[in-house]
Amino acid sequence: MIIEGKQKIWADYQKDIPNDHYFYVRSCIRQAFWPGSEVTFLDITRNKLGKDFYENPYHTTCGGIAYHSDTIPQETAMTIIARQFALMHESGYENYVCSCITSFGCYTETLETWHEYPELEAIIRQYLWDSCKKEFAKPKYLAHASDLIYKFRFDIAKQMKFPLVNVKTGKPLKVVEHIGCHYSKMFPSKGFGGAEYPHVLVGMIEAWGGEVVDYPERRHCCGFGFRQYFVQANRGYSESNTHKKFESMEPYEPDLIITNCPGCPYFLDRWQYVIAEQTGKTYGKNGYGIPALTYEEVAGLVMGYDPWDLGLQMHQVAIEPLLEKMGIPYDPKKKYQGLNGKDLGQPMCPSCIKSV
Amino acid sequence: MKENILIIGGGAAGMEAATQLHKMGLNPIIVEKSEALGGHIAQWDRLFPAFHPAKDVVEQMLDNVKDIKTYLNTEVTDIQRNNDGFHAVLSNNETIDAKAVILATGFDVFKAERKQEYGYGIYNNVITSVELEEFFRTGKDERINHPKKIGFVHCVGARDVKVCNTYCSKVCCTTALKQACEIKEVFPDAEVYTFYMDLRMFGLGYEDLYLKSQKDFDVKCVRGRVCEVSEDMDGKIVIKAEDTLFGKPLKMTLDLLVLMCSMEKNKSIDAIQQKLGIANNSDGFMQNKDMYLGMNDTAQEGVFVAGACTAPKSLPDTIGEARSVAVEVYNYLNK
Amino acid sequence: MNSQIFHPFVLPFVLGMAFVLTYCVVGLLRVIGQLSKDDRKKFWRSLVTPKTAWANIRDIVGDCLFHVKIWKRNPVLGYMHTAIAFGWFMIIVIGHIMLFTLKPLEGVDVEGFPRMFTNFYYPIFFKYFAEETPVFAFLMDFFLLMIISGILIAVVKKIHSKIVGVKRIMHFGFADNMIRFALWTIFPFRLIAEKTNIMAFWWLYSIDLFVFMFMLPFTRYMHIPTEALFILLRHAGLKPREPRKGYALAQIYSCPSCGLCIDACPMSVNDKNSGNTSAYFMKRLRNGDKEESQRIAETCMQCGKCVAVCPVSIESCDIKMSQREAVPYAINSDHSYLDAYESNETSNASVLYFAGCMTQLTPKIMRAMKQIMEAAGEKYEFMDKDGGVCCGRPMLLSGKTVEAQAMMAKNTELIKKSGAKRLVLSCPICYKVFKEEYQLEGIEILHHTQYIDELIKQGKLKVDKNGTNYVYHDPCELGRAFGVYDEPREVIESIGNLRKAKSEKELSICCGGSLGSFKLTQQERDEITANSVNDLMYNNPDEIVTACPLCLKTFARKAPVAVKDIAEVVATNLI
Amino acid sequence: MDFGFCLSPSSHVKMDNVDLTTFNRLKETNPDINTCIACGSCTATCTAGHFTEMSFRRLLLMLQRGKEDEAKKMIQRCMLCGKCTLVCSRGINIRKILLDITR
Repeated sequence: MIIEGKQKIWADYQKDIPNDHYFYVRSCIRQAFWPGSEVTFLDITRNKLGKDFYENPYHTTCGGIAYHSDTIPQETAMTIIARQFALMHESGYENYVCSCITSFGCYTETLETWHEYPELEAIIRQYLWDSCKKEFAKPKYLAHASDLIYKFRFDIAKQMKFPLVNVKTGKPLKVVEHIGCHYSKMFPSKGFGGAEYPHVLVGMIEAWGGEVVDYPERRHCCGFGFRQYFVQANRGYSESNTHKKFESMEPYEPDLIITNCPGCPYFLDRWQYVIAEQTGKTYGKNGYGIPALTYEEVAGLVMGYDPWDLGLQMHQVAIEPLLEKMGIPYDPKKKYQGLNGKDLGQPMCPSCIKSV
Repeated sequence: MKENILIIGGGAAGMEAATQLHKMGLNPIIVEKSEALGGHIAQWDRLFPAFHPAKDVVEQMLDNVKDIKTYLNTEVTDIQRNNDGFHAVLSNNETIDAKAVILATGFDVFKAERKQEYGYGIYNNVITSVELEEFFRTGKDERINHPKKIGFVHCVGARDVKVCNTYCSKVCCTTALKQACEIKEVFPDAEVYTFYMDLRMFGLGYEDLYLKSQKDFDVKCVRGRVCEVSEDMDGKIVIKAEDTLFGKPLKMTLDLLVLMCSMEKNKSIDAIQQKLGIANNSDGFMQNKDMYLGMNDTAQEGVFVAGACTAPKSLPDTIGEARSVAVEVYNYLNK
Repeated sequence: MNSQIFHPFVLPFVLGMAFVLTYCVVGLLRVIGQLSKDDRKKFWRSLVTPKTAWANIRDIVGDCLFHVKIWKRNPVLGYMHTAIAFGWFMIIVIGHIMLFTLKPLEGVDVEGFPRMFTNFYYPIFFKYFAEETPVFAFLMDFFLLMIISGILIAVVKKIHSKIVGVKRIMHFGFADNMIRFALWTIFPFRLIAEKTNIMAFWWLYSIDLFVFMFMLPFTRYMHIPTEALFILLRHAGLKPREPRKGYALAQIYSCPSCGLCIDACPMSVNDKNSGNTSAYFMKRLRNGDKEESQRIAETCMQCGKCVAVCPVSIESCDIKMSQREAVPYAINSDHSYLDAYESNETSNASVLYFAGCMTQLTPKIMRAMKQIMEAAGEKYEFMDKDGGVCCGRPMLLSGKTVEAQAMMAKNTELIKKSGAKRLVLSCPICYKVFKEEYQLEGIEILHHTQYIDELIKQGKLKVDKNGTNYVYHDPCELGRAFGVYDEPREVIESIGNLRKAKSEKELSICCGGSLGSFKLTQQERDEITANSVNDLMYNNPDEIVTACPLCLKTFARKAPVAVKDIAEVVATNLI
Repeated sequence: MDFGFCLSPSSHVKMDNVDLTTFNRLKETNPDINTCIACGSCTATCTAGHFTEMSFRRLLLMLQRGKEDEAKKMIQRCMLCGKCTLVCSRGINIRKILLDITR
């Protein structure tokens, strides 16, 4: 590997986004599966870094799930998006940041489509008025939430308490970065580092002291794809894709997977259990899996947030070995306590992959 | 009559045109931006289809132009049309007044980094066809270390809208099979695969080369474009391609991957070309007047083109055009 | 004259004779033992059936003694063989008759025993022991000289074969050379011994006989005793079933390695390939060289010319087929997909035309046949208009007898279902298998040469006579296999002038395209084709006519003039 | 309850692990085997191909891509009629190769 070659590409693919005053929209999947992630994002940006990130309670889904599942036409999806942008405009913002990669792809695609086909934009403008009586507006800057963590990675590093280093050996943790397909594969120039060698997560890992693992199936999709997982007949396809990635990364013995998409951490996490059930194989050491975390969770960990406040108990793959490697203190008793401090009880745990 | 003819470019086309014009009693002047004449062909080891040493051809051409006025390390910085032809200013501040201008500026080799998924410049064992030729010529390249499995990727930067080149680069197929045979000569135990889209073996002796590569050198041709390259733990190259004849995707670990880089228009001449008022054709090369009878003429009277500046060309094509441009210029001056 | 009945010099002969007789009896029992039960029954029956018994006698005398077939091919060689075989035979016969004319020797009482049995070496060495009468003396000397004259020719042939009209002769190993030397010297030694009565020559004569008889079973000269057995088995109507057992074994030992098939074989056009001819195949088989015999068996084109020229009528093609069958295949064929195939609905056509795979590649033959049948007003149906099922012959040629059954069964079903009473074929390859292997009772099988000839003779087809000079190539599987020589020639003569090829009819040279060979390369085939074309061009014809789609395709590669199928020639000259 | 979870085998031909023993054996006795340009004439003319998926072109590829079992299954359909050999533009002795595979 010639690192200078990658650095040259990273230098070529730098996008221009402001570092403050954003209209923040959530992700359908992430707020359900990893509720701690979005909370942490807002906490870090607002409270730790002192930035202005505004959230409007009236924003909805971007329509991406329905769009990619072929249940709504593109015009409908675009009108939903136009409404989101209108909300941003009404709130007095011109920088738009979304938490979801699917949304990011839809927003980028929509903006590009309007750019290429102004007549379509005119139609959507009309639809928006007809349906919502809202004024059409486009954001000046569009960013994905991971772009901002990337942008603030050195600021976060300054407040870092637990770098991505194995406290026992002193060696950097080996971290796999997994980029959501719709981040830059469709529009390489819209992602930090482009499509082939994205820098967005690599930059975080390097800034926080980890060592990036580049393995042959790095580019491969996690296997989610709405039409894969949602259709029962295609679930094997979804699982097989994840399996392919794990088989490829296994020899590198990664300590952690960091992702920036809603579905990827979910499937890279849950399929490890399913694969273990089916084949008896686990990819971490001693019967554990490899934790697959969101970038906010990793940012939170290095900044010293309590693992349970970050919601890491939501992961199927046990997080404890990683916490121990990083030397992060945690209270095992609090793992299954609710926000009100009440014990929720330990869920049923599988025997094929270690859960604690 | 000792009319000046300005030839921009001292490669095969420029040298051959100068040679012919000189024989016709004209006064060609070659302006070459690099430090030596010969162009790309001077960097080549052997020529397809019969493995003829390129050196022999280049030396002969150099010998032919030894009496011709030549500027090396020099570029044309400005050119104006005047009543009697053209007035050119060179980067060494000299000026040339010429009756006619021949653009023999040739081509640039496609920058393989642009095809990012092939990882040229990122993975150690991904090299270009030009570098492999350099290895054949000098025997030196630390990346080529007794490879056991070698892959050649055709059409790198050609027939590919993703890099904005839709044209076929004409010589890469034959070059790939030539190099595949040559690398088998150097490493007889190696397995050699070529990944092609169509094998365009169009010239005299080219199909024989193809047969030779299959029969004598056991070169395995796989129809399908390599679409993804990565590196494994040992630093070997892992490629993915579809065997389109078999209808199944392939995965293969290689010790060396050679990218058959296409020809692109030489962009260093763009400013002068613009000043002369010559447009580009749909492939981004210089537009000549007519594909058939006006291949050396341009939209501008007195400005002629020869060689790979108008389209990818083989050496015999280029020499043929260089000779025909000499006749065109001669006729133009005697009009 | 010696007054004794024994001298030690006869011992080598006695030993040799005892050995060779024992060997032959054991060998005979072995061959008969290896025959299948049915074959053995057939064999016994043929010996007492008057017709076959007569044929046995005729051929044993004609072939073994007088070598009639060699006379036909090459009188010099014929004389050579007759001189040696018949001369030797006569010496033995006369020698034995003479025994009765000799007076009993003094002091020896041999009465009560036929002398010829007690002293069976007497007729061989009689001049040492007794005096003969003048008439017999003359006869004995005459035949001895006849033998020696034959041997002289043999010596010439060995030194310079072209003088006796043979291009290529076989190359032999040590044993064969040695026994030949023994054979050549037996009779000169005998002559010298008889004339000079020098003891040393009597010894040499006897030792030579010993060498000859002792080595006989291990050399090609074994054909002398075996050929008679082979003739009997052949007339019994047997087929070789295994390449080295029973009937085939008798043939292997009957092959005299004369090498006549070497020149005849189309492959010999390239000297490198003359080792692939039948003479060498039989030799490899005899030596038990399985790999080489398999290789030659698979290289052979099965054109049958070696069989046509063989003076002993060795069925080498059949033995090669049994050799092919002997090698097992790792993959069993599965042609069950044919079950679902149905051809066109039954029609009331009286003639069913089957083009076959090869004719599918020469559509002009199919078109010509259609024109011809239309013109003749025949009620016909094309059986494989849109591609049919292979006839099965290529599969049989590969030694896959069982596998071919699936295709043959399907075709039989289709043919019977059609209700047609006549089946016309364009491809001799198909013709052979339909004639020999298919069970199509009540359906007449015709090759289109025969069919067209019949249509013309019946006046159903009228053809225009023109001045074109044609030469006709006999396809192997039509000519040599079935003797269809006259019909095509008559058809051609009704249209144009028929020029002769250099080699015709049963001597016709295979086109080189034969499906019979697996191993020949394109280049080797091209050499054969070029040679065959040269032979056809001997009388400068304007066009080459053949009656096989494969010959047509093959010749088209190399011929300097147009190559046409006979149907095509007829169709273009219809009135 | 069936959730549809399953691991499907990779469709990739893993060229690193392909066993070329049969193909290399054939190549030794039939050097022409390399010269196939996949024109498909053999498949188009195939008598068995009229009824089945028999294709010599694919069969050669199967052997080169480690699908020997599929190849052997396909070869069962062959009628050995020899049309493929007659039409092969590269002059490959296809019929012999087919027989050699079965030995």
